[in-house]
Amino acid sequence: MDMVVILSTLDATIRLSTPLLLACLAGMYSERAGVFDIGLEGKMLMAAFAAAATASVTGSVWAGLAAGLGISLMTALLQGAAAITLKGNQLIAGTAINMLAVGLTTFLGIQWFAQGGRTPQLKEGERFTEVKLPFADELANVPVVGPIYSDLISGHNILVYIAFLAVPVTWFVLFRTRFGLRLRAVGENPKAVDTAGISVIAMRYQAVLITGLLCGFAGAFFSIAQGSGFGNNMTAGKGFIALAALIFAKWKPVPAMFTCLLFGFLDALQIRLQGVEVGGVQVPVQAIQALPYVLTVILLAGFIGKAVGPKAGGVAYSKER
Amino acid sequence: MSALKPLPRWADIILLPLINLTLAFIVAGLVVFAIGQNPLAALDAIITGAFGSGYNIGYTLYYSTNFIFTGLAVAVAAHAGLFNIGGNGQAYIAGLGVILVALAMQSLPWWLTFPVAILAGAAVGGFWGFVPGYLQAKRGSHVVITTIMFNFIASAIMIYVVVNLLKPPGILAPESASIAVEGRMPKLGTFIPWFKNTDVNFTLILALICLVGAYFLIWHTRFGFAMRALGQNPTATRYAGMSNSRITMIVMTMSGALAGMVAVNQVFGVQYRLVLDYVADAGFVGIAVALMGRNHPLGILLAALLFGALYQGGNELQYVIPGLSKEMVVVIQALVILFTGAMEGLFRPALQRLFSGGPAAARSGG
Amino acid sequence: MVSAVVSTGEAQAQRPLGAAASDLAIELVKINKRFGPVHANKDIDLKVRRGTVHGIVGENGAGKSTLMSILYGFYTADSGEIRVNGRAEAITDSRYALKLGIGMVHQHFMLVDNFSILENVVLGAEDSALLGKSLTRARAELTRLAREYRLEVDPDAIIEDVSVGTQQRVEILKALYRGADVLILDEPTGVLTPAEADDLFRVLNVLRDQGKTIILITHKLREIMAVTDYVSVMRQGQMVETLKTSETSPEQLAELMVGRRVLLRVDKGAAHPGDTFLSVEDLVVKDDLGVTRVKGVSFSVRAGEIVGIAGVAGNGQSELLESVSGMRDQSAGTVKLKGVPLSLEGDDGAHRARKAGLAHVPEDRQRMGLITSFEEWENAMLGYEDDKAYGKGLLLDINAARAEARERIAKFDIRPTNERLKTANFSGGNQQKIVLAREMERNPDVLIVGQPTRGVDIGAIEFIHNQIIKMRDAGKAILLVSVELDEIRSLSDRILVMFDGQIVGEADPATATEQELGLMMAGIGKEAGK
Amino acid sequence: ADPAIIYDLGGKFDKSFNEAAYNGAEAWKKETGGNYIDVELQNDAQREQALRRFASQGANPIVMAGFSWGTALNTVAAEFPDINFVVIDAVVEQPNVQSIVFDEHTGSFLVGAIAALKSTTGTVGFVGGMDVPIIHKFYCGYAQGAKAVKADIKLIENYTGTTPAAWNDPVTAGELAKAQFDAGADVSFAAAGGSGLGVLQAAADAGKFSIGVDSNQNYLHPGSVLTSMLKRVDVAVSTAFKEAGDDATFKPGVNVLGLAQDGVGYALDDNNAALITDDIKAKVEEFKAKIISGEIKVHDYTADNSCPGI
Ligand SMILES: Nc1ncnc2c1ncn2[C@@H]1O[C@H](COP(=O)(O)OP(=O)(O)OP(=O)(O)O)[C@@H](O)[C@H]1O
Ligand SMILES: Nc1ncnc2c1ncn2[C@@H]1O[C@H](COP(=O)(O)OP(=O)(O)OP(=O)(O)O)[C@@H](O)[C@H]1O
Ligand SMILES: [Mg+2]
Ligand SMILES: [Mg+2]
Repeated sequence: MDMVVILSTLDATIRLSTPLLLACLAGMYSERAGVFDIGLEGKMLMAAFAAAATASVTGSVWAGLAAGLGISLMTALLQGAAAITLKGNQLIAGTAINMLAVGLTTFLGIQWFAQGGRTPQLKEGERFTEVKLPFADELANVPVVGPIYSDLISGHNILVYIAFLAVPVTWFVLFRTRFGLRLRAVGENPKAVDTAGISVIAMRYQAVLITGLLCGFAGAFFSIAQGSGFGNNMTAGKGFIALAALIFAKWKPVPAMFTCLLFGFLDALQIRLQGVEVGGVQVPVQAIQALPYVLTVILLAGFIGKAVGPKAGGVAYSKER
Repeated sequence: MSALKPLPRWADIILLPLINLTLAFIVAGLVVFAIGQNPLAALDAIITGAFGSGYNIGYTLYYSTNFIFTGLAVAVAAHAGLFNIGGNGQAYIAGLGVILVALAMQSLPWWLTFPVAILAGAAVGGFWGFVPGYLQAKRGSHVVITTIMFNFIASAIMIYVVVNLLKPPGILAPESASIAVEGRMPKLGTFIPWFKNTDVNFTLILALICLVGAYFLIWHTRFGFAMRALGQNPTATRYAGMSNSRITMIVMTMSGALAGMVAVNQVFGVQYRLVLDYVADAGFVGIAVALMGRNHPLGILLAALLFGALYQGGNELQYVIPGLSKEMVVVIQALVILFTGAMEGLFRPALQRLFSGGPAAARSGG
Repeated sequence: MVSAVVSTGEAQAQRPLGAAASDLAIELVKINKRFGPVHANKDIDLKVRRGTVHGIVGENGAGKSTLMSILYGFYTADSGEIRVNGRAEAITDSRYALKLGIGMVHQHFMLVDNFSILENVVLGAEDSALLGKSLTRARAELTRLAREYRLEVDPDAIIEDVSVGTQQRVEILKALYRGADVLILDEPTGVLTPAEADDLFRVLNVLRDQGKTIILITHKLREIMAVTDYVSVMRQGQMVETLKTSETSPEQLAELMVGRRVLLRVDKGAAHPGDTFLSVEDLVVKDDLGVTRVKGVSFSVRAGEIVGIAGVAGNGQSELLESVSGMRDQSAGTVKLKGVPLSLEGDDGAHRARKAGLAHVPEDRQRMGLITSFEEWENAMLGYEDDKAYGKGLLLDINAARAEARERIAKFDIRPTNERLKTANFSGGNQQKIVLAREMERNPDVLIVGQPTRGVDIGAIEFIHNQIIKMRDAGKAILLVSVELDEIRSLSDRILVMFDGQIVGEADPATATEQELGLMMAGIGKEAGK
Repeated sequence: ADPAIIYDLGGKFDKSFNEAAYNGAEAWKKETGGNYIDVELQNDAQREQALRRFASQGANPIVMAGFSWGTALNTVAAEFPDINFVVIDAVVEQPNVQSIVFDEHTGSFLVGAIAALKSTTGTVGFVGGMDVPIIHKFYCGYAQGAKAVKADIKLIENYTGTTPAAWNDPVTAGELAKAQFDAGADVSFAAAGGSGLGVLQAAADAGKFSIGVDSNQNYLHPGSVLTSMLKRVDVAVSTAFKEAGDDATFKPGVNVLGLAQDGVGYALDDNNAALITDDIKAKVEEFKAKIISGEIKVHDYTADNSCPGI
């Protein structure tokens, strides 16, 4: 592989891992707080739809982003109400959210835009375009460093930078702030938090809202950054992959980033390996397409060992009963 | 403020879910109303569509059959503390076993093929559950991740096998050859005119047997005891000397085998050939079915009927009220899951107050 | 209802300076609390004087923890009034209790297992949004507290890696760090060694001398007599009596608690040891993290004798028990039952051990010995579900299992007498009896017992001790591990002392003094050969 | 009786195949003022159910679009001999069924030729939805057309996925197109239903060319969408609505629509007029004439599941 192909693969890796990373970090907040979230997919889908629909109607990408974040937050709140206040089963709440998102986005899309649930193709100004970092052009011709900086690091849309910035921020929040300490504690032993005079419910709501926020970014990335409009079910199971990445990374921010990059890389590689020949025989495209999943299974079985999640995860907190 | 008493059993099992179901339909009705359609007409269309005639009931039962299997698959695993998200993949890949047996035995009477097809579906689906089980038991891989991955791997394998190995030349559609007419299992409509022209078939009976079997397995066998023990407290099972890894592998195999029965219903019972994506996310619906049915076979039966009815009724909805597309049905299903599953606590305190208030008021009155 | 006021004409030795209107730190009036059908607290009145150590005793399930949880704002009372320093307060949550200067060390520690000690101390008492400053301040404060009360801990150690004694210390440090004036301790010594308990009482005395108020719940009357100024007795949700400690006796307290006379010491005859039933040779065991915890241990237990293993918690006793009973793989060595080597590897080793005639009462009944969400009868067959008695072939005969459970409930006086009740709803003492009944009624040749009376009230302790001795007298070999030196000394026929994964000595319970044993347990004792 | 149409998975607004069918039905409605009924499938297993539903309702004719209808229709058509069925993209031999198939390979040949003529890099790409025979038929024709122009042209062939989401995953399809562009392609032909939109967008973003499919998609990104491989499903549907309801005009049997019948072709309109130079147009028209005359034989992948020379 020459430099161009490598760079292009890595460039795609970054793009493909961005929504995974955002969703994975999103899941990290609520799961660290003891709320299992299999509804990442649904929140992203809601956000993707709201962002594209709003961007298309208002003509403003920022309005689109705001709508995406807003809807995702509201969805998170709904899920939170079910799972935290009403002490409902967290898995059911997530499943319901996923299904609601699939149905509602398409249904409303058809009603509003009459394009089979798709939103209109977004035009210039209605979607995030590539951001050129300072000196990208000037450095482009410097050997090695130049292309890496100007092709790989520069030239992504703003949500990509937000996603990767969210990694150190999340690390700092979780491990260096009062909020993070309480958040982590609430997922491990909510009783200890309660008896320390902190409201478990409030902590969990805050966590779930952050999850909503990050899912909002992830959803917006699909429809108004990487894509140019909403398509039915366009998140295509990424929420579940993000969940897998979260477990893979053992609920830690920096490993989460590397896991998402790995998944993104495997996907980018898959795209580029299609049609490859091994020993003169063309490998079936399905084998290549399954490669990321097969490799994940192998890596998991080979190297990762047991992943133990936050201890209090999955159960609603109640003092009595 | 005095402590609230727990609800009487009947209120817990019947009244509360009914209230929640009503609420789900009210909210869905609001959505329907908001787009200018008549919610009552829609409700009528769904109910008639699901139960209006033998034809409708037949299809409702046909969809329910799938959901019983996937619901049981999730529930059996859940009792052992395992979350099997892989129902889709297990149900899908099991079709390979079913179609190979069915094609090989197509000149024989169907009742000879049926049990073999069941075994083949169970074996292949079971294998697809066993591997994640094995990886969790022996390698510590999380079964949730592995089963998600196995769903994707299954669809890749299926498309390759169907298109490249099973598809007879000369047809465009990616599907296997059809089972010879004389080897096909008749549908129930052949015997019960009521169900004429519907897809409900003998697999429904298999599903009912599986429900009863699961009930006995979970609560009346030694293995079921061990399995539930593992689900509740893996340290205690280690203490008790049950082999956690063995139980995990067996349970995941059983779970996969149950999901694999969807293939029997779809491939051997209805389509008579292997098509792509015949599972249609029944595996995911199974999660909701199991959770709403509280992992109890009776609950699963009821939840599967509910979802079968919603599926079929919703399907009919778009014929009756063209403005209400199939997505509306998904919305209704989601609301049902949300209100009867996740938000079931919404009215509990109010009901409890009602029930505890009742006798107290009577006492002070008398 | 007996009022809890104790008239003490003579002034208390240490009257806190600037004492407010009332010399009562805490006053509870007509507290009621129900959990569904259970009336856990009935019209409870309690007065606690400032600057005293006030003991509360009562059987398992008497309502002690519930009462204290109400005072701490963890539960809300159905009715009644709480007065703090003479002022009526509505304590709706723990935050408010903390603000009032009430701190609590819970019966089941409220610690975050994977946090460091420092993080646990700081949790909920951080002074700013960023952690850095809080941690620095807390580290300094911990050093000061350690100096002042001799409560040394390593601030950076992770909770799940430290001994229960240390965890206990952390709980107290948490309360002190928040500046509690009233400190509630719920069964703080349940898991402590005598030395650790003495340390704790020394700290309590210092605190009292500083004018702090302490409420101490314990099942150990020895501790009540040793450190409290007053003692209140609860029974079945009611306050029975409050007494001045100096004016009462253990016998009187026991009778008030249980409602009958209780024998406070073990009554047993001489042992008649027979053949060697259990022999352990050169056993080496690693823990979950791969650290070697048992380093070549050999011993044997004969029929008709009780061998006690004494030692400070964390010296490999747990791993030893888990390994001999087949729960944990051994790295080297052999375990023989009546001369036949047991094969224990694999995750079903415990099954083979049981089959061979080795029964095991685990140290931690809730984590290992029971599935608390199961009904009682299901736990009554846990580990023996393959037995012929419970059905034919693959099927379970539920009726047979329940009938047997009912018999055992009667025989072991397990209360409530309902085999269909969820096990979590039995009190600790009764849960312990469920496990004992299950393991003893199999009539095993060898019984391994870990911490048989942890957290169990005196009535139940008496019963459990008698059962163990009865078994010995029936010619069984019994291996007993306990951190209660009293228990080891009164039950055992021989005592082995374990330190740092090795058996460092053997002692005769009839002659060995507590000091001698204590020294050995600290690893200082002489290598005692036979 | 009212005519009925059943769309395939993907739904009637897929901007491509199903939408073409929908447009045909709408055109018929506008022209005749008649009413028709339609429905979208929820999943693959519902084909027979939908057919029976309409048949017992008395709809006539019943038109369905999609290559997966064969088996279901074969069963149901026999049950309802008095109703006429028209199936597009599949062949069913029953007295009351008309089967309409398109020569997608010849239409694809032409856009392949256009791609090769337009390409300056000598590399052209293809993005299919799923690796299924009909999509191979597109690819095989496309590749033959490209090679007819430039024998040593490099072809990159990609598929979006393995689940039904593959037809509605513009993100992955866009990534595939980007990878093709990075690997030197400057034209990409999308035969991937709704996913194709991602290819078109990626091409527009990268300043490359794309080729639409089924319906005329030139208007989506004028100046970037080079052309669209037309498949006149709309004409087929409106014709069927007009003729098949009446036994007098109904023509059972197989009806193949190719270049000669204008059943397939390439789209030329204001949006791409500037892109298709007269030179290119002349060359393509020449190919078209030769294919119609039989001078050039375009191999049909589905005839023998192979694509010789590619
Ligand atoms: N969370 C709860 N839910 C339901 N019932 C409870 C709960 N907590 C306590 N109870 C009931 O209240 C009674 C008193 O319990 P409590 O924990 O106060 O006892 P205790 O005196 O602390 O016992 P122990 O000596 O064993 O610690 C118990 O018998 C039990 O039935
Ligand atoms: N979830 C619950 N539901 C009903 N009763 C409960 C529940 N949890 C605890 N209890 C009751 O509370 C009482 C005290 O519980 P606790 O956990 O303090 O046990 P305990 O008797 O103190 O045991 P230990 O010996 O471990 O200290 C028990 O008698 C038990 O019946
Ligand atoms: Mg207690
Ligand atoms: Mg206790």
